[in-house]
Amino acid sequence: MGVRVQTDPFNAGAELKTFSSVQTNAGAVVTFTGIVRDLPDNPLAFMEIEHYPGMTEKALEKICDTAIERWKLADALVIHRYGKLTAGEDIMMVATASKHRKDAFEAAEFLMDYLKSRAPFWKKEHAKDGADWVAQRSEDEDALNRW
Amino acid sequence: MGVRVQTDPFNAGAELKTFSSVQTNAGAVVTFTGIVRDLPDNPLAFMEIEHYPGMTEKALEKICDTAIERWKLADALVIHRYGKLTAGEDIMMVATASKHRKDAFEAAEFLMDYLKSRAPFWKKEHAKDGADWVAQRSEDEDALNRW
Amino acid sequence: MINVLYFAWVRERIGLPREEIETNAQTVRELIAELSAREERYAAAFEDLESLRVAVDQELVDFDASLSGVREVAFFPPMTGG
Amino acid sequence: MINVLYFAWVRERIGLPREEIETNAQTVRELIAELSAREERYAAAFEDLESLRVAVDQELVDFDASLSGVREVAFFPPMTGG
Repeated sequence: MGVRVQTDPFNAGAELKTFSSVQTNAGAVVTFTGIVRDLPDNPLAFMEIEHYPGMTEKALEKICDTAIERWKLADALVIHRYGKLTAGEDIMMVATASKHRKDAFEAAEFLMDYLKSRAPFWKKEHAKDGADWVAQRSEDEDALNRW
Repeated sequence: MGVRVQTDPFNAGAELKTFSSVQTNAGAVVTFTGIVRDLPDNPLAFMEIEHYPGMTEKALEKICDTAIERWKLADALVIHRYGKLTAGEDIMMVATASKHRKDAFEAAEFLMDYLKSRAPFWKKEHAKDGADWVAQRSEDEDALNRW
Repeated sequence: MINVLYFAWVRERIGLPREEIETNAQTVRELIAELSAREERYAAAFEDLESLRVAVDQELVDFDASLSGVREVAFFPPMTGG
Repeated sequence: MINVLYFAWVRERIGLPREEIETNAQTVRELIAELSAREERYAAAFEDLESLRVAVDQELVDFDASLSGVREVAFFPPMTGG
């Protein structure tokens, strides 16, 4: 199980390769990668991600432990960046490994739903017209209800 | 959109990197990688995958087209190997790119469910005690009902 | 003349991957009956239709599908991709 | 003494990322009332509790959580990770 919170870029492809190669008895690996999107009408200068050092790591480890136990995962990984990012950069990724694809998919979705609304990260979009904190989407809060 | 049916190994990590890097407006990329599992009580010598050349490519392209249209995906990729594979090797992968994570996840699960039971591949496990064709799991057939 | 293909254990039971067949069968079901009557190995392969799938010109169909104008028929067990 | 942390627009409205506060507040809600009474920038930040979240010793809690024995309280908007 791995949790990494960092400013440095990461290579999602290399992470998948490493994560997969250590799985000896899991036939299914699912990854999610979140990428900074450009703003449709107002080009993004950069995105700034703030987090709560200490609580972030604890929250992510707890979310991973819960997922591993609930879906009997062989392994789980969460990487999340903070600091300044530009459009096209990878923000974060999760990876899950399991015997069966259903568990790997569900656990990855669960991790993402919790990460979105329960891990202490906040995004601010800096564009030509000014800067705005990204508001929580009500769908993201609702998404938690299914777990 | 890409569909590849091949005997050669592929590098899932490198594929994810390439797939992600061409997405300009999709914030969410999901991948599934299927890995040959060893047999718990009877070590696997190798797995042999047979397919139906011609029909396989057509079936995979059709499944991808359906997923792209239904979930308004920015992109989709399917790679599937055939021939002889040993435990730990990657059998196949799918990747989906979308604006929102829900669509990317659902489309990847849809692709996997269809691939499992509607793409003309057959697996035979060769172990010390003999060789057996892998039977379809009833859960795999049932999984199609939700789409 | 129809090109008939066999995959996986259907291929193994029948003992060949493909053959050309001259037939007047109107449907897949009639073709199966014709082949099964021909030799024991065909009868064994086609014994349980529940465990068989069929594609006509590379599209999955059911056993009552017409063979009119068809060039290729393939028989195989349920697929196990992924 | 409680270490009080502010993140995102809560930090911006209050104008600082953290401070040490001497308080007799028994609950988070009482601490909020105390701070809001202190200065306008606090009142502005704590105006709408619906749009605020709070963590006590790095665990999410609700506003009625006790402050007994607590060393760290953090206020922030709904999280937007992922």
